Amino acid sequence: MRLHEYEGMDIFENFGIPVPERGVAGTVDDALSIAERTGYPAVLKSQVLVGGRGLAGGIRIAETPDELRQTAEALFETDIKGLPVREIMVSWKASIKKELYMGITIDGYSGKPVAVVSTEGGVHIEQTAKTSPDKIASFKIDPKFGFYPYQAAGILRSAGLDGNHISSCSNILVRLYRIFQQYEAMIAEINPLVILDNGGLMAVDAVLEIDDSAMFRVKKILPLSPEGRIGNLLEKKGKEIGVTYVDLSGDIGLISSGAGLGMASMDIIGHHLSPANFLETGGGITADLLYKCMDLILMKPLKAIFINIYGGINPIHEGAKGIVRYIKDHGVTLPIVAKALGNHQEETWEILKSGGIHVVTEAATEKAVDKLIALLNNPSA
Amino acid sequence: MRLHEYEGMDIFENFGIPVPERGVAGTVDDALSIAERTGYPAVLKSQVLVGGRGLAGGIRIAETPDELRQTAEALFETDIKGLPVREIMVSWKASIKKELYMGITIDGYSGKPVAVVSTEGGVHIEQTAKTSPDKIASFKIDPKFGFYPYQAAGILRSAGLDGNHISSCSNILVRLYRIFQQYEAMIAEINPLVILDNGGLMAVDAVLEIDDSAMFRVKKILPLSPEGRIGNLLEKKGKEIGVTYVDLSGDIGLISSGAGLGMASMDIIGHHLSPANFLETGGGITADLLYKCMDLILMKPLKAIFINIYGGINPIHEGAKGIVRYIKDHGVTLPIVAKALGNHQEETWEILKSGGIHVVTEAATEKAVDKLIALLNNPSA
Amino acid sequence: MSILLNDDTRVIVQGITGKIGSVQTKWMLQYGTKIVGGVTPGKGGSLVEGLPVFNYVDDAVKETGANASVFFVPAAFVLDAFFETIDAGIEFIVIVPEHVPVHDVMKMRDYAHKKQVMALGPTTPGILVPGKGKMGIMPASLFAPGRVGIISRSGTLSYEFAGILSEIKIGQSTVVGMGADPVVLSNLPKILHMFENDPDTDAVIIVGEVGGEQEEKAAEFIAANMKKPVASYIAGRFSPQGKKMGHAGAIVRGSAGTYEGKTKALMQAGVTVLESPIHVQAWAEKYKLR
Amino acid sequence: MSILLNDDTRVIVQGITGKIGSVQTKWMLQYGTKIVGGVTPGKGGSLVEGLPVFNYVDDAVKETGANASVFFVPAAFVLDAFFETIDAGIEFIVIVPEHVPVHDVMKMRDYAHKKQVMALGPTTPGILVPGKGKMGIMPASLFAPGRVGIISRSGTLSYEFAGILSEIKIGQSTVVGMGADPVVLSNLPKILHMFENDPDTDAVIIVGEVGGEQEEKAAEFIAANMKKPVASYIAGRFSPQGKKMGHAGAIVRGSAGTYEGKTKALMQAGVTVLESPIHVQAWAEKYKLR
Repeated sequence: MRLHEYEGMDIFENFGIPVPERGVAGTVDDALSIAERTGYPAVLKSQVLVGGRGLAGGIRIAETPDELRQTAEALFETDIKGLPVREIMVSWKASIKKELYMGITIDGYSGKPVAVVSTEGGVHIEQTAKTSPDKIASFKIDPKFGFYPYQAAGILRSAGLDGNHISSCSNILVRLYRIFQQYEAMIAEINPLVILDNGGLMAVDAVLEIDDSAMFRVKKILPLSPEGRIGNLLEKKGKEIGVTYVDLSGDIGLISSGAGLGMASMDIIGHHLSPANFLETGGGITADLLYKCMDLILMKPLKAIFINIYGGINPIHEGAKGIVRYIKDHGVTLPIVAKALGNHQEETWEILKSGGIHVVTEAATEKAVDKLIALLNNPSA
Repeated sequence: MRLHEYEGMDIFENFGIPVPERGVAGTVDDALSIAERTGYPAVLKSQVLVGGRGLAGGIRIAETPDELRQTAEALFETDIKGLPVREIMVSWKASIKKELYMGITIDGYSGKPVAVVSTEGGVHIEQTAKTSPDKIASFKIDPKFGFYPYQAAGILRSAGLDGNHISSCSNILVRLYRIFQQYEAMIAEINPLVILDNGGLMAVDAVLEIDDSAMFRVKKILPLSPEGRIGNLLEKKGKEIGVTYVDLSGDIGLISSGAGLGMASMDIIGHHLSPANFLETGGGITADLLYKCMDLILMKPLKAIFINIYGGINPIHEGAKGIVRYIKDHGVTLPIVAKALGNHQEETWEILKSGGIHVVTEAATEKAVDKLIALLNNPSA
Repeated sequence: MSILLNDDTRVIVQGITGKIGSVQTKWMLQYGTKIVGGVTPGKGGSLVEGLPVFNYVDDAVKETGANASVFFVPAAFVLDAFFETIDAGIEFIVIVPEHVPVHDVMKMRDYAHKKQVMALGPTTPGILVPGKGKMGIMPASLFAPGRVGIISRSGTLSYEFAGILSEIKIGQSTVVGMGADPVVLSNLPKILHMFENDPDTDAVIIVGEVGGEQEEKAAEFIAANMKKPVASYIAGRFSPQGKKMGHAGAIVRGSAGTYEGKTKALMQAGVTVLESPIHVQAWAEKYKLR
Repeated sequence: MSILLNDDTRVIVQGITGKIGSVQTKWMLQYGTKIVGGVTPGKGGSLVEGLPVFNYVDDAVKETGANASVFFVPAAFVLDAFFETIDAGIEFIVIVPEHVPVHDVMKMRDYAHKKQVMALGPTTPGILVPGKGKMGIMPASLFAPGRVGIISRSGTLSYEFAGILSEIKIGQSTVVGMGADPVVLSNLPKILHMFENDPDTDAVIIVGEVGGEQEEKAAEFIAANMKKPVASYIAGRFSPQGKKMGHAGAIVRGSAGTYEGKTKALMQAGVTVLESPIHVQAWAEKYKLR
């Protein structure tokens, strides 16, 4: 789960990382009164959970109250990559001498946290990594040992940071690691960490992505509930019923019981048709769940539905009952192709067929997609 | 620093250890209204920071409100081992089937935390350790690895705990370790952890002693300020000025610059005379500090003063100036013997002599004590 | 022969009394797996499918001589149970559950490595040796005995590949689910190394997916150490970006993680990259696999 | 010869620019110690007593060839600096500061042990080899060269014993302050072992105190491994109980920690237990020490 920038900043502040004085505005008047306190020029940052927010126009500067009023009004009426702006974080725009980058994430292959710093932070950080690798340094952390300022200083020295800032920056990096640990993060990131004209340091952005699987522990120390955090309504609904749903722009509904199988289905479909979504059930299939899955994917207009499920841990015959019940309850007449193999496969086929579903019993998804294409080209096939 | 039982209980509760419903009363009326909420029979426990509180009459049971009123009145008028009772913790007296013991402390020799459990908890636990060692089990913890329920279960199994309680008890022991770690404790202890008649568990006492040296970190998460925690007024004053002061019952004032030296001085004096205190300056001697030390030890009537200091890290000539200034400011006429060796020793001797102090320049403390005894026997010696 | 699971493997099922654990135990037994007992704290003394249930892993090991374990334990308890299992002397562990916190997995991986215990998962369907036995949830009907090894990051896609091969009578030596989490307990090269040394495996299929560096590291390993033919399929070519690891991830990995980066690395290592699962048939026929 | 500190010891002073650090550096130099530089973060490039100051320990080691370090670092920063010093390759570390958190000391001890680094303290006056050099704060005037080793848990009491011996012209080979904290970085037997093997030490004095188990473990070691005469003084016979470790401590240690327990264990190991520091003279004369 990705936290909002302002939530991340509150946590950073609690751990002693310097952050700007700020406030979160839900209205233009809120924004004005916050800026009165924090000062001008003011920065207005849309609190939307999407990458590339700055380049999409979601971050603006206002020099005067008048300008702020106009800017805030405009932002509240904007969609950033399809997401409405409901909250704006307002803070004072400090005079920046230099932008650094600091991040902690997980190196999947070694299974260790890794700290990354760069003396050239900002929006082009990934570019810097390619063009000036000498300005980047990284370090694998042994969580059993911990992570100490002297190690952080070592990383900052290898990245070529000016000696004057090493001690204060290494304290910030160590605190960032503490946050990463305590909040069981996938990423904890400051980009940029700025060196101000007066020589001070300030984290002017805060990225904190928490491991969803650890939420049962972390929720106790989270400032806000996870509700309302997912921008897309359908993705939110997917989370509610307990499946992974990714909204896409096509018109073929897709239900799969496994992320890899779902991706492969999408890849194979993608050569010919365009998926409307990616719905992956995980290992918890029941009749009820599949009933809800059908309801979810049918919230958008679809041309056909493609179902690809395996009976390993999942009772797919139960799932099939839910699908067929939904079809009957709602009079679904769309073409539906299903491949369902594994435990209880024969029983599953019978149930699916009773709902008018075209069942493919061969192993290769390719064959089932062929069937789908044939059906769409000739509905009576 | 030892926390009060009720502070420890609050922390235990935050970590999910079951504790009785309770309240802290400063007056008899408070106690009555707490008991109204928590129920009868009620337990009244004096919140004094001294061991053996129960055997000294500081813990009482009241079956009715009338009995509680009388008992609380009596407690508020009692001294427990010389400490006045200012607060009483009131809780419901559960029906107890069995008392267990759980503690985590530091094993100094191995430098590791050690968990100790016993199936025979209660006031006689140290006796049990001698007479029934099979009912006790202990386990050295590797903090790098952590401490997990399966390890806790292993300890409880070796101590012979009934299988039904192992899972819940091991969770409590793991939580106790988390408290021990997070509060940088010297000891975290539950004695007794009771098995109730209904089969539930409850920690009816909470011992938490925090490492004073770690207070700069731990104070951020402590419920209360450390003020007022030290019972003895003089010991409290010693803490304020930054020295270790232990109040004793004799009449010879003692100032030393090192705990070992202080103990040896006390041992040697103790063969003939009785020390009034144990004041150890640590490594921070200044003129001002010794001035204050003199003031502190002279808050009690003394027969003589014995000073034993070494100039290693300490500038003892500075200390000597403070002592002599105090003597002159306050017209002290008591016999004072000082042994002061090490860096700046000659200068120190001159200063001390200028204040009328008898200076012993030999290395052995024994010689200085001989001088003290001679002086007391014959003041003109 | 096979890798990891063989005639000497004596398996306990942890979480055997749960709904999934008990059903899967029946199926594993039916498939011929040597299951010797189970563990569920608090349920010691009961029986599941005629097998003794123990409260603690060390008791189970003592009583049954088990040397392997498969987990159907709730995600929140996996860490503790995993440590317990290693300390009890079990040498091979399959972690089926999904949603195990990744910070827990890092600790588990570190301890398994220190104690030289082999483990698969989390979020793995487990391991299956056709006609011999299985630990985990792979649906038996899709597999056939033969000489092709399969190692997959995705559970269901490993079924897909086995099924496609079985349809044309090409069997599998061992099918290994590596686990689908960002951090898993054993990396690809470790398992490839076992297949390379297994006399009953003639060729290997790697079923990978976008994200992470497993396939890139596998490519390095294959180029340096493997003589057997290897084919690979990478799922997620048209997928929206999966788990986003932020700038730090992107910086650390560079081009690693993308479909293009992975296929390029694998092809340079001499691996046949399959555009679609069904292409595995042509590859298998080319190498005359059976 | 001597133990731990000898002609090959090249010392840096950490916290050299502080008030205590700079004064003690002067005195250590005056006593003949081979101090080669100092470290204070942020003060790199300056000079103290003519010695170069560095920001980082690794720089200091690289530039000066230092192999030992003495700490005058504020207690809150000792943990970080200690790890840094070990990683920089220093082999012997003396931690003078008091009030280092005990949970930090446990971590330090574990890491030093893993990296096989020898360390004394915290809360130690350090080490002094009469007439040769010293690391720490021992006041030089009280010591004289000779062949008696002293190892003490108390700083000031080590001065007392050295002083009493020096007065009767009995010198010391090496005087070691073990540190007065509940957990220290090296235990008594480790240092006794060094004294036993030191050709320039004829006998050893242990200055202990009530609390903990150091003396009991030392007694075990002496009984099993030492041929040289050993005397011991235990401070605190008439003291009120010191650091109370609760029931758990009492249970773990049994009778260990008390004056009676310690003296009994030492006597059974053949150690001469001294009732008062001044009795060391009679003991030294009996064994004709010098």
